[in-house]
Amino acid sequence: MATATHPERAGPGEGPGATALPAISLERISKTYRSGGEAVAAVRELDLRVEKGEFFSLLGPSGCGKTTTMRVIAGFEDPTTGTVRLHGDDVTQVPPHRRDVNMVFQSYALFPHMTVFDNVAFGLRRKGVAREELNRRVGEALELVELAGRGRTRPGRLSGGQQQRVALARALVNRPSALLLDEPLGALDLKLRQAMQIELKRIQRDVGITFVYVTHDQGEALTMSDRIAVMNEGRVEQLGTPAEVYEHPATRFTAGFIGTSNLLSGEVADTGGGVTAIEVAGAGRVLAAGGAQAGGFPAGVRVDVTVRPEKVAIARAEPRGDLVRLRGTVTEVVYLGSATHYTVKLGNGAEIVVFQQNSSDAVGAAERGDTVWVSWRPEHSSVLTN
Amino acid sequence: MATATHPERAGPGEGPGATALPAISLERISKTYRSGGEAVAAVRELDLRVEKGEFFSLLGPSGCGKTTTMRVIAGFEDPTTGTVRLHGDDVTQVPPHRRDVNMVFQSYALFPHMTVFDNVAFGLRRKGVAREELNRRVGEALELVELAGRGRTRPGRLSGGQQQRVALARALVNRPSALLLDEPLGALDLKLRQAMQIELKRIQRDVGITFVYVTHDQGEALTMSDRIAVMNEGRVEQLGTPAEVYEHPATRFTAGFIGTSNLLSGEVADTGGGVTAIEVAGAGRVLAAGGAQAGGFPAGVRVDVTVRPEKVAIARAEPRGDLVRLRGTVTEVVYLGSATHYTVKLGNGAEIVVFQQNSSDAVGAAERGDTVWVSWRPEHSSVLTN
Amino acid sequence: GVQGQGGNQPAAEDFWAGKESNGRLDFANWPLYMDPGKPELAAFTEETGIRVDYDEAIQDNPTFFGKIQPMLAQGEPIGYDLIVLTNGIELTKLIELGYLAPLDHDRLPNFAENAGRIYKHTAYDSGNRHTVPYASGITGIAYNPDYVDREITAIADLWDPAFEGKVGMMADPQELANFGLLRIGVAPADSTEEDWAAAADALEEQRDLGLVRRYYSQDYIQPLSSGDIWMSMAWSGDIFQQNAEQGTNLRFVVPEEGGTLWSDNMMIPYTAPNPVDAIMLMDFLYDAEVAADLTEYITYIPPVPRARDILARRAEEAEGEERELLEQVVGSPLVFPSEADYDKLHNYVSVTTENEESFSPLFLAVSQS
Amino acid sequence: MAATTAAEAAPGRRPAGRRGRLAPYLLVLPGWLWLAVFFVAPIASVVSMSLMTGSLTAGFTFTFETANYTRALGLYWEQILRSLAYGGLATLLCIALGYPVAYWIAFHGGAYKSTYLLLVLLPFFVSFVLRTVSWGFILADNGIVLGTLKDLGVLPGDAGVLNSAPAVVFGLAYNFLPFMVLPIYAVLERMDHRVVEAAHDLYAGRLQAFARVVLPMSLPGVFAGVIMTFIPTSADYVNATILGGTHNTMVGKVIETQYLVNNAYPLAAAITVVLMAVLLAGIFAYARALGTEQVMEVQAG
Amino acid sequence: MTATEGTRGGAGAEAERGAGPGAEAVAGAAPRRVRRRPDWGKYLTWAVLAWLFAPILFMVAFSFNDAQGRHNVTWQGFTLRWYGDAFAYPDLNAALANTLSIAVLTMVVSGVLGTLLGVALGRYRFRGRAATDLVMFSAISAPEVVLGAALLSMFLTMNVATGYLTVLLAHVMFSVSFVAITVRARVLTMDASIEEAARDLGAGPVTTFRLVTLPLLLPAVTAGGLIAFALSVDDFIITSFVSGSTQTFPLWIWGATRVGIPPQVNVMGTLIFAVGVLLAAGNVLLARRRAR
Ligand SMILES: Nc1ncnc2c1ncn2[C@@H]1O[C@H](COP(=O)(O)OP(=O)(O)OP(=O)(O)O)[C@@H](O)[C@H]1O
Ligand SMILES: Nc1ncnc2c1ncn2[C@@H]1O[C@H](COP(=O)(O)OP(=O)(O)OP(=O)(O)O)[C@@H](O)[C@H]1O
Ligand SMILES: NCCCCNCCCN
Ligand SMILES: [Mg+2]
Ligand SMILES: [Mg+2]
Repeated sequence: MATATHPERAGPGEGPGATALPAISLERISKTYRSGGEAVAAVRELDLRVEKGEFFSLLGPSGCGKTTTMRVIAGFEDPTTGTVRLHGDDVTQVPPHRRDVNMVFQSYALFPHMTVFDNVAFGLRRKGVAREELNRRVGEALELVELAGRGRTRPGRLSGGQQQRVALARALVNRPSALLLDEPLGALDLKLRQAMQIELKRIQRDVGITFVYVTHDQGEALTMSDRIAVMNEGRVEQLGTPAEVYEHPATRFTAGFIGTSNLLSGEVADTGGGVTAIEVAGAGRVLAAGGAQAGGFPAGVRVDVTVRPEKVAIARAEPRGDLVRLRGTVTEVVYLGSATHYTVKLGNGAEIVVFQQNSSDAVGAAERGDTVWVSWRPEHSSVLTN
Repeated sequence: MATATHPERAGPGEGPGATALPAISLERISKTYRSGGEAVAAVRELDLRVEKGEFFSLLGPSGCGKTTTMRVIAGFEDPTTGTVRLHGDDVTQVPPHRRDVNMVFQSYALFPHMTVFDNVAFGLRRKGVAREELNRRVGEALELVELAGRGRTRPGRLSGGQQQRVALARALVNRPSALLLDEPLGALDLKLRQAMQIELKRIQRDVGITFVYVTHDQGEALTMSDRIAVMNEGRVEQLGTPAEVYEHPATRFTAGFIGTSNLLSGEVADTGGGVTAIEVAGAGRVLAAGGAQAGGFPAGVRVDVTVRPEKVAIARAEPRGDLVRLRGTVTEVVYLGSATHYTVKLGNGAEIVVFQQNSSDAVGAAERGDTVWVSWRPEHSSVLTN
Repeated sequence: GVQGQGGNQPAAEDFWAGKESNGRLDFANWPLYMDPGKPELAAFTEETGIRVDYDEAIQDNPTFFGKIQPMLAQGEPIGYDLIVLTNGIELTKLIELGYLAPLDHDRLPNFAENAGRIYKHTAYDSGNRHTVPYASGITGIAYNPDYVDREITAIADLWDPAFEGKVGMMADPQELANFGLLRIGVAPADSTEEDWAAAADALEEQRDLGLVRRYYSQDYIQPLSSGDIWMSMAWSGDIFQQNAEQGTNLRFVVPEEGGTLWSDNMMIPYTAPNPVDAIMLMDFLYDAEVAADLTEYITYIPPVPRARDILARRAEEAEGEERELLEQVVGSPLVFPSEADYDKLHNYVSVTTENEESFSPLFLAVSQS
Repeated sequence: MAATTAAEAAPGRRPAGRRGRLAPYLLVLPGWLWLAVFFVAPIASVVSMSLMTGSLTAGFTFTFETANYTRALGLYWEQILRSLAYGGLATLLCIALGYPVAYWIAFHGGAYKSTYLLLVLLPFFVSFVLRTVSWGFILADNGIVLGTLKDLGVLPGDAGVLNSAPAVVFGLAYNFLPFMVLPIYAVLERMDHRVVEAAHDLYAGRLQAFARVVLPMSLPGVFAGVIMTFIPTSADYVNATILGGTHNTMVGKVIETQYLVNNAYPLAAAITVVLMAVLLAGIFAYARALGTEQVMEVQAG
Repeated sequence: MTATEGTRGGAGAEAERGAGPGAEAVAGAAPRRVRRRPDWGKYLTWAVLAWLFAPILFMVAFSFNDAQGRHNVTWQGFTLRWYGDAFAYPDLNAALANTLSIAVLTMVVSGVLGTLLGVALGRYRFRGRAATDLVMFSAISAPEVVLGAALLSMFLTMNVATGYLTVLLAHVMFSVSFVAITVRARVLTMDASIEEAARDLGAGPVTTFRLVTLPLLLPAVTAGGLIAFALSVDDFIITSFVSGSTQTFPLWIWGATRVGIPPQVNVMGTLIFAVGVLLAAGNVLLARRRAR
């Protein structure tokens, strides 16, 4: 319904490089906090463009600067250097209450002394929207989040998930050019969190507003985003679609942070045809697709190779085919119900984790102490740049 | 090290029915809370035997009586009816400070005004253990939890995980006949939680003490336990090894509570040879292994059939072989990185969730809107009793 | 620093020039010093149209002085236009500091006509330049015969160990000193600094023997009536009033060693906003009939000798119980002492601003132990 | 975890901009001024007055006269020590009675906790002076308590409690007991009950659990209570005046008399400074060990 | 303290495992532990409450005493006369009016100043924060005579006449810190992001304070204001130093103790107490409602 009144807003998936001005752009943003003589560089020379209508996630470990970035966009922090633009306009000096973006806070930050209706109407009232239109728009927003009829309730009487939705409605009703969500599901328990993920995604699809989403939960980012920026120590480590980031991590950090990853260190033995051969001392030769760095590596260089546990097969017999294959001993078997985790120790002491779904055909592939083969296709391993 | 001084204690896996007296046995325990005229039956006629050296978990939804059960064992609550035995001795009347079990509290409940050392030494001091032995045992306990050298610190200065380990050491140092752990990891974040799960399991293996573990996290219970009691509304719904409980849920509650489960309702069409055929209206015929109820069902009875999402295969072409096979339309595809979730809507409107690992061979098996076949082996579906 | 308050006295004419009646005044007096119905004030209002706010704000001289002094030092009104203080160091200081309005005797015709001779020639304010007496009285001993089964006659009885913890003494340094001096056989008015030290010793001995329960100001009456103390230093009129009002059976005696005679005086602070109204009330109270009314109730010594004749006449006219009471008042040596009675009474120890430094701490140390 | 609590985050998060940086100063300015003019300056002024000489008639001038202090100590050391002793005894009495009460309300008050607490506070709705005066009447030698006991023959006819040191200490403890109960209650109430269970679990009986865990953990509350009772009781004179007799004068009364009755300002100021120094020196040593913030937090309840 | 049980536990616990009294005897049967011991804590609490209320009961009872004369200390029969004649003493009425008006003004002024202080201390880090804490702590802990004497010294030195105004100044001084710490405690537990949310939704700093911060602080501000009111109404010592000729209710009672307190004081005391009880009870009920 909100879409109807905003025909100019592009749908999701238009992707980077579209000719329209980006909804948000951060240009060489730095933010250094000073507290008691010490200086903490929370964000360092960050460049970021979020396109209109995108579901854009910032993903990264605690303290990497996600919240700071959001607060700079919303105007709660002055950046130490750099420029913030909304739809091309420089808003670096504009105070938060005059920026056309809205924020959904992790703790909801609902006004406990106001009814749900008044909470949602707060922004419109500040803008001086007329009574009738206000009633209509608040009503629509509450319907959107499926809370029509709860307008008279105080937030304190709502469940966590409902409060979450009020917070969302309160922001959405203003039809901001972008919505900033800082770990909006962080305080919810697992079940509710999963339900709200689906809900949020639906709402974003319906209204077509740009979402900038902060989470430190990899799963959440992968499931919901159009694009993900993986942050580390105030910088963007990698930026891309969920599949790009997951399947082809560019850096050791990304590989480690998103999902479980196996890492092997070795020397480049041979490069050619888009495939790199790496000699892993004491374990064997590993082939890897070029990954992010298609240009290839000079022989002799020390590099890391990564492969996702779910791409690795485990077997007692040596597998056949064009596969990377290594031999080792099972040191741990953990039954997880829907899947089993195996830890296999290679000849050089490195450990490979294998994730195997307890599917129809899967039989107890191996037991603790077994000598086994682990194998995967070369295109599933990536060579990391740092 | 603690094992050395307790040669009489059996290792894990001795299983139920061993001739030794059980470490803990609860006989027809009920506990009714009365508050302001209302009576809440928290635990109802509960029977439970925990064997020596077992890692035993109580698993169930919030409010099902897990904490109450633990508190009855520890002696903090008088049961309304029933008998509590430790190693065969009736301790129903014994106050907590004279029971030879120790508890690890969810919030740790460390003594904030004492050093780590004094926290750990507290129990030994109450027992009047001599200075030298006390120093040695506390030292050993701190080493066990990898906190040697932090003895002089106050708990307030430790991280959550470290506090957790102090709580553990404080209980373990007394070499109780059983250790009760009430959601010991509940307050930790995911990463730390996983690390502590491994740690806890290692420690339990090392010291060989009986652990009674409360969690409402199915994953945690499945990974760590020798046996699991699934509780619901003050009663035990099912008791068994993780694989028994997961693969063959006996009740609808267990099936739903542990992991995701697909449920289909139908009428028994045919029984024989340990296999039951169920006619699911509008979807087709489903075969199921007898499951918990090997005796078979009379034809015409309405029953539920369950199958785990990871046991279900999805394909565009009709699969061959001795499989249960149903046709439907993909309504949702969620990329989770290591796996993909498909939701398939059957002819009768029921939904089947399929979980497919993004393994080496897995290709995008289906897309939203595709008409597909879902299939599984009959022995992977169970018929539920209620 | 805090400024000094040297007395620079305005002449009476200058003070009164241009002052007029404002139709009201605030009067601070001692408790038990006027009939609770305030008939005299009602009469005054009826006659002059001036409203009087009466406040029983004064319970002892030092405290009241301490309270008003800072305000007077600031040149601020103290909230009262007419106050009543006893002859003694505080009054001396008020006069010395120039805090009192010089009285315009042209406005005090009743005083000129009716005041007794001795009240016109007081040592502490000769010529009544600042004060006119309100009433005089005797400090003696009161006791409660419900508890004391023998007759009390002497100050020495206040030192009798039999009455351990049952004796009340006064906290006012001058009152206390007087009794201490009488106890050691020295006439207060002639006492020297050595006598003071000896008197203080005697009083401390009395205290340390455990005889004294507490040092009181006006509040000795209630515990004396209820038996918390059995005997106490007391003011003559109070005891009559208490007996009359509460039906108690207290006795008042002028001790063998002698009692003290004092006068309470009316005066007008120089900052008073309504001095004309105040001086009018002063003079009104010297109307002989009014003075007789007052005396009938408070049973202190009136400064108007004619009050006795008026009361005697009223007694003759009255009947029954009232007559008896009036006769008792008229015949009481405590209200109308004879010359012989006066002989037994002593004047106050004379404390000046010069020797106060050596006086007050000595006796304060007795009461504030 | 990502979730910092509001309390942690609060002081760190500040609005941006120069105006934002000025905001706290604008907010505290009126309060600062008030406290500077009517608290700090008066304290300075009492210290300066204690070093003056002069008389009411001549005026008082600043001469750095330290003799006021030797006089103050020489004349009134007894009253000062007595005040500390009465204050100390009353504080002990408050702990002895207030701790169990706070403990019982916090741990066993159940649903009626706040009601009990309210009952403890309710007497404050009656003027402090009036309550104290009432005790004077209640405890009179032939009043409703002693009189009744005497009539019953339980007490000898000449028994009395009024105008004695015990009566003063009793009155002080009476008037300041709630100031002891409140902070102890606040700490106990906030205490995680599981810590006590943990002590029982680790073989501590009731007495041991109390002595080793509950008591030490509640000490900040006791400390706050001590500050809030010891200082005012030591400096009070209302109770001593109404309920005391000879040899019961407290230093507050001396200060009051010297100021308000004798107008001996420099001497009075010197006694005041001595009292302040004695009390505040102790308190600051004490608060330093504990942190004033924590104590005030407890005071705030 | 509350332990009436000995310390038999402790050292002997290991040896006593499972040997609770009568453990064997009741095996199998549904046990009901009967460990009724006298609840000493409760008795003591009630005894202490009785102590706290004794003089109040006395006060209330004697507001109905048919007292003759000045001394209202012996029971002379029941009467409602004093309630009808509650305002018989004009100077007592004036004292009460002073007390109440000073208390209200104190509540308002220290409410405003204390709230601002509390917000600043709870929300910001700034130069002088520690000093402010120290001054507030000293002002709270300083003995009343010292405060009274210090103020009087200053007023004397500066030639300021004492009276109504100086009483008000003093009352605000000693209550402002109480308001500040009460408000600060609330600010510290208040989620700062709620105010940010308001800013985010288009409210400027002033609007945010008016619509969000202040309403959220209101319970603490009210509580602080009530504390200030109570402290002001009850203050005797400081007031007696700086009151000059101004009378307040406690000062009037103090003066009256020397000559007998008229039943009207009991009546007024009883009425004030009743209002307090009603307010408190209402507050508790309201809190219960809100909690539900
Ligand atoms: N107000 C502040 N003052 C000083 N340092 C700060 C402040 N806010 C954040 N920081 C620091 O800046 C860095 C980045 O913090 P930020 O809150 O942006 O991290 P984040 O990625 O949101 O982390 P999380 O996942 O824990 O929320 C951290 O090192 C943090 O300690
Ligand atoms: N002290 C008590 N008074 C009254 N009811 C109680 C009390 N403690 C628990 N209950 C009730 O007893 C039931 C079981 O509670 P219990 O704490 O044992 O659940 P649980 O399984 O531990 O739940 P959770 O996972 O939430 O910790 C619940 O309905 C609870 O509300
Ligand atoms: N009840 C009136 C008593 C007046 C006493 N004044 C005399 C004081 C002598 N110091
Ligand atoms: Mg963050
Ligand atoms: Mg629980």
